[in-house]
Amino acid sequence: MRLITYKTTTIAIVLILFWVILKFPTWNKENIEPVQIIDWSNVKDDPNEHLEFELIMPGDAVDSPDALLNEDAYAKRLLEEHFNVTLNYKMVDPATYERKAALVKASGFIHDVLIEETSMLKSSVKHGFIVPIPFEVICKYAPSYARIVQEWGNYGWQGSVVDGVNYGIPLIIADARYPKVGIWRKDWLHAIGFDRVPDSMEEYEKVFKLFKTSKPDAKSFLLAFGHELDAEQQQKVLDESNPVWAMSGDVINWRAGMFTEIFGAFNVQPFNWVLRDGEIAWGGTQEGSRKAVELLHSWYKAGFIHPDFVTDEWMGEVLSKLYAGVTGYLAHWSLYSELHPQGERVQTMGRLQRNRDRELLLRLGKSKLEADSLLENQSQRYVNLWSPATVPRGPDGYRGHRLYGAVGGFSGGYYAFGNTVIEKPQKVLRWLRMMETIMNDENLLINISMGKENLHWEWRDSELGPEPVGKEPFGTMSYKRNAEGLGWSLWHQEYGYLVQVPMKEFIVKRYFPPGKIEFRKRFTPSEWGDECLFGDTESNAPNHISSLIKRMNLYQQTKLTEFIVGDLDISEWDNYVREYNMLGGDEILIGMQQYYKEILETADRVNSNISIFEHKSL
Amino acid sequence: MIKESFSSRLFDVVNILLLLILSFTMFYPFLYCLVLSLSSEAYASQGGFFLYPRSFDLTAYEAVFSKPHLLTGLMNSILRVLISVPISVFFTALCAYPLSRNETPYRRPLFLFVLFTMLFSGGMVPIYLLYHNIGLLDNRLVYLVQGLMLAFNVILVRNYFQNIPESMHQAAMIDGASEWYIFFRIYLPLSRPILATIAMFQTIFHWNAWFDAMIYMTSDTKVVLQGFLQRIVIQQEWQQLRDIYVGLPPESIKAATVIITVVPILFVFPFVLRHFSKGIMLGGLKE
Amino acid sequence: MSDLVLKNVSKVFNNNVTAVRDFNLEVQSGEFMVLVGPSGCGKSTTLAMIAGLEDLTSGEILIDGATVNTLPPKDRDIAMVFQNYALYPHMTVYDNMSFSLKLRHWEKSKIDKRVKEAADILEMSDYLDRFPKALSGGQRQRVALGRAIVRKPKVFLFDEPLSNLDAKMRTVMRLELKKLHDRLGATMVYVTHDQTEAMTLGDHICVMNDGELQQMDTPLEIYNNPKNIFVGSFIGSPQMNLIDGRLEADSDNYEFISELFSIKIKINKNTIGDDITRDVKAGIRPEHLFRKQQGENDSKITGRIAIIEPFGSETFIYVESQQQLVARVKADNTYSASDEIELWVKPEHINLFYADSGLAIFSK
Amino acid sequence: MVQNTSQYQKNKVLLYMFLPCAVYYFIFDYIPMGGVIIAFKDYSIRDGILGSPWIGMGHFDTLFGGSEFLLVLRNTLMISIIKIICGFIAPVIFALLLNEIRAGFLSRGIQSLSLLPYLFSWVILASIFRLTFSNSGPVNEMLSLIGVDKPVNWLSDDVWFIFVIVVTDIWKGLGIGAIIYLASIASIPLELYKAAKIDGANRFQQMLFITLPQLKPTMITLLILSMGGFLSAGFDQIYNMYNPLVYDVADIIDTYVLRMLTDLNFEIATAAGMFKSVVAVILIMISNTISKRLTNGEQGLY
Repeated sequence: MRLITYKTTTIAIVLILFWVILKFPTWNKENIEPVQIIDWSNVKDDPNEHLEFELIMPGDAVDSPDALLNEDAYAKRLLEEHFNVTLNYKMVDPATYERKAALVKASGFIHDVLIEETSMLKSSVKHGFIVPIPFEVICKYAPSYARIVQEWGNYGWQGSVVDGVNYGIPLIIADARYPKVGIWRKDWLHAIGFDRVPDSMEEYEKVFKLFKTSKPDAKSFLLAFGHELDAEQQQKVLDESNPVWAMSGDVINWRAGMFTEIFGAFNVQPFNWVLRDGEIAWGGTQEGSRKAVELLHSWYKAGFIHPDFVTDEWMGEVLSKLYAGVTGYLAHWSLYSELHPQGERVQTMGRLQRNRDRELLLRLGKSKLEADSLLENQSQRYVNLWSPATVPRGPDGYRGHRLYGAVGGFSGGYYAFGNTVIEKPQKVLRWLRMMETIMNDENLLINISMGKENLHWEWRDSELGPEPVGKEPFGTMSYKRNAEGLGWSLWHQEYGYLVQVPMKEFIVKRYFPPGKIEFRKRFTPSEWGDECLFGDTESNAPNHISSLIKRMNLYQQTKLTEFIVGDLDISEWDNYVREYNMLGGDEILIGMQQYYKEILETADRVNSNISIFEHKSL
Repeated sequence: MIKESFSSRLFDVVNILLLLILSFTMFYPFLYCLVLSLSSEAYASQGGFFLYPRSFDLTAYEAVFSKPHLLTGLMNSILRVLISVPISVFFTALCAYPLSRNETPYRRPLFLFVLFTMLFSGGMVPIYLLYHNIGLLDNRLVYLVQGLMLAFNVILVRNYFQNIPESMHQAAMIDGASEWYIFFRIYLPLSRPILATIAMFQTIFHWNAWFDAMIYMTSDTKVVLQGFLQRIVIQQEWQQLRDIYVGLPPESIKAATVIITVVPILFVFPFVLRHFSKGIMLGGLKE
Repeated sequence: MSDLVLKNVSKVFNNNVTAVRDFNLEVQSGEFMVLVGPSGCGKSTTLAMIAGLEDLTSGEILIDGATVNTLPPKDRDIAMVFQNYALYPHMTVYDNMSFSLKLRHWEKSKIDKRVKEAADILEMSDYLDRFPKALSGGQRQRVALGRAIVRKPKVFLFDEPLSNLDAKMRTVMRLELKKLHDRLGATMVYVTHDQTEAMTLGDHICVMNDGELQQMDTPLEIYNNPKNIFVGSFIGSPQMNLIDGRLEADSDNYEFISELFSIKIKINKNTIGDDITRDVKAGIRPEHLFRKQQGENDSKITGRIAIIEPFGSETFIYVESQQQLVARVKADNTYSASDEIELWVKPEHINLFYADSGLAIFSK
Repeated sequence: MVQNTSQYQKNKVLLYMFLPCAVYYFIFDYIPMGGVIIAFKDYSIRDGILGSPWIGMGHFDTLFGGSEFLLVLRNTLMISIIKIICGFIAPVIFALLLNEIRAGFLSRGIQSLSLLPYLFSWVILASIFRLTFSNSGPVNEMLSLIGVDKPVNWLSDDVWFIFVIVVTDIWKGLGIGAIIYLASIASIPLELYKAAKIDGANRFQQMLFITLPQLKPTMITLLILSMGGFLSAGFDQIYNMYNPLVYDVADIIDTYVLRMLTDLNFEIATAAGMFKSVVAVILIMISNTISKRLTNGEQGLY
């Protein structure tokens, strides 16, 4: 047999290759020069030197055509004239931003200014895409911005620190504490004889039982149209009414706010880090969580919770169940605009309920004309079908819900500067100056977030006092504003769109409807709200901890769901806690304590810098 | 009449029943989707099992068609199939012909050279960087280059060429035909069945490919229909529709998108049936 | 062994093509019955009906007196050997032969004995562990035979088993079959289109044509007294010469008059009756054309030789005259193409047929 | 000599014909294969593939050291083994059953319907299954009709999710698998069945002893081919159907590689990819030599 056949030659080549790889591990490691460190001391930002910026950022909804940034967008032109810069934006749709940004970088094209999450930022550092920005420089050129970060979320700084060197500027949106307000079907409550919103766990249970048994949807329909129907038709409405549940939920985004008011009633939040007498503690394994889960299980068994709550998505199936009259209660709202009578959600609820009533009337034999006239004189029914829930009181008197708060509107986002700025470091200083100036120039800030008065928005009187309202009818969130470089919704655009700088408290008060301020005061009192110690940014924790946290959160989600659904009996709670800690809970706790210490240290470092430049402010 | 044993008749009844149920399961998901996409808001989120739409409501389709990228996606997909499939079938045959001829020098290593590409792949990063250096990123040519000569298809065509009687080749040689002439005038026309089958495989491959669009295309106007569907349905991007079709249940939007993507394939279905039912001889792939 | 009876069996396929029409047959126990006829004459369909592979449209099939119409093949206790052997390619010779016994759950030792026994008969003992692919045509046919023998069935059925073999092997296997039949004494029904096989093997032969039984008789009887033109021309190679002509009565004998020749023939008066006026055809076997006159009422045919085909011991001579004739004579090379030749024919060698109905007119 | 050169002359033309294909394979398959060395380097994009420093088997240590990849490997093996076992038998049985239907139009009808799923991509099928297998979807509704009242959460429970993945994968491949096998069945001479009938085999025995053995060569070929894809376990399907609740069971090598890529963790992604390819090559070689030895030389891929 010939010795040198194709097979033997290929195997030989492969072996040689492996030998070479293993033999010379450090073949050419020395001659790679480290990333040059910028010597910030002699970098000057000369205002009349024109600078050009390449930027990439997640647009609001790049998918619809009218959201693409126009060449001469109002806010863009304003910023360019004001700061003698040219801004070339590359907008990427938010859903695929992370993946696409990674691939764009992988292909070697680096933007001057990028928006990066912690995990992306860390890998960018490893590949040398972004340059370090010492805290001193930030505090020197943007002291008031730095102070706002300290005030609202000083835990943000640590997220962009890699091996002691800082690479990013935390993004802040105004008052970042979003409440998880609930709403009830007002007509259902009325149909079962409740004229006010239930305010305690016992009342919740009573209402849910009535929802379950007494066909509230059919009854509320009969209350409105009963007198027009004969007995037999009325019976038909009752018999044919679909089964009803109290509420649904979405386990996948449990962390973002499912059942938070139920857990809050037991003074605990399952996915929050809290300070318990000086020590960091994880909510998921607290005694309060056990009680809440036990209660939720009894509700599930009683049929109050829709079985789909395991796989539904909050913005999708959960919401459409509420619209379709399948569920009667939902606690997931966080914006004033979402519950405002003229808001699109409430209007949609009315429209859909009207359609359903119309279909039912037609099916009961009414003619089109009759149905429409009946609906007409009952139009008051569809104005506002929701009434905001209070934060219910628990058996031991606690109230609370999770404040979905985060540093930076992009849940842990940071401005970072690509290595392209190495030749012109003054770009960084120019950008910091822009942020600082906009922060303190109210008129400029309003113009680049809400737009020009009487052009993009105007003052209008409403029963709650003067309100800045967009040109289109109230609350429509059209993407045409994006094309002008402005935030897509006037209603909660409390930060610049092209340059993410937050509005200070007094600006928000002056420019936003009093109802909104009142709403926020009513639902975010500190004693009710239980804000996570790390905001939503524990993914900024050191790498091995954050992947472990992700996995343990999934584990906790599955276990808590099994408890609620009944696959796991509540008596198993103790070995669930033991298992949780053994599998990762303890390791995470140690990691987070260490991380918390680092956060405090970094915050102090920034504090010291601010104080240095405080009295020397520009 | 020869009396069949009871068990064999029972077997017939059970067998037919079983297969009918199976074909119902093959058909029902698409029916369910159609029904869901047509049912009005109220019924869509009721869930449950239905065979006919309780009400006829096209808002879901209206919503999906309002998305600009649906039409560009459809155009991209159709162009991709019309251009890539014929070229890839030709190149597959061209690659298979020398491999099927015994007198090709180094025939065996060349075959291993082709076969190896089926097993070992460099992985996404090197391919991505290669496309970047060549300038194929965000460029529709990628759709042509992807799956141009799949080793599996080459093997199928090579086997078919080898089943063509050697006398054909010899006769043509005697008449003085060149290898190119033999390939074009004799081997290609003779192997129409296998080429049609490969064309069918490639059409399905190119129509259903969504991953390359997702990875290599950055501008949305170049994404194929599957990419569009994937983003709408899997990555929950239907929320982008909130400004016009607020309150439209996600199920009916997803279902409508699926039906729109499914319809073009149903046109191709009868052709697929004709070619595939002739059957492809896969047994005994060895040369 | 057992007898086989077919009573007015007929078969109409669903596209209302009649394959077999009103077929009656009795096969005595131990008899070797041959069904012969051109392809498409329904012989294979009949065999399939006997085997139970095809349903009957009407009629009845009895084995040993028991009606088997409704029985599936396995309950009829018959064995069949196919044209292309139908051996299971993935089984060894031993497995092929023992397959039917395994299905009947015989225990190992009995199967082994029976298979060895059959293998000895066919001298296949040392091929038992081979695969069919590794055997020659003849060996494969023997395995197919072995598979049938092992069963010791009531009736053996053969569907043109030799037609795939080369000429030499065919004669060898024909003798094997003859020996086998004599040795087993089994009832056998053999279907072929090859008339030599029919003549040599069959105790009785059924000649069939488009679904109908033309004649059932011993080989010699069929050869010498064909019932109609079809049987006469089908059996015997080269084919019987047919000469058109007419009859004329003279006293109690008759004379056959044609362009080529005329001859006095004794025909029994009451068989012919008044059909004397119908045109007739005279069938003469090639070997019944002699070169010299032997009897006084022989008559002479003169013609020119068209082609001479020497076969070693015999020679076929094709003669051109008013009609084409073929004669079969002992080999001698005195003749060459285009010579004149005289051929003599004897009255007792003439089979007379009515030209229109083709039926034979029996002289005796 | 002349004769020889023309012989060689002619062959050269064949080489010219193969040239464009060789160029295509070299550029689009073999050059990226070179990129695999990233797995042995401390790769950073700035330094490029060649510039980055070597670090030997470092990444493979982290890969197999860390628990995440081992979990991923376990999932991949589990899913693909189950898929290969069931997925390999199902089309054979389906083809045999289909072959037993005498009514021509019925068998053709069922066969064409069974081909329907093969045409659709996993994106379409996944979106349909997400709707049909949802908790309040039709499948649970049908189950409640026959007495199973507690809704099965198909897509969120680990065990049920794997069940759905395997069943839907088989469901999709049934049609094309059956066609391939029916093509082999069609080539079986009818006499074999007649002989078997006479030998006393009833329908099942005929199926068992005649039809099935004839499918052996095709089964072997398909088995070898599926060996090649052993570690891919259906990326398209799983990527489009899984959700966070089943990550711990459904995360396979390809989804892991994609996740590593989006984190710009190129070395680990390439290392995992390379591991998968090397295993695929080895498996193909082994299964091919085994099949050759089993069928003494005439069955095999090359």
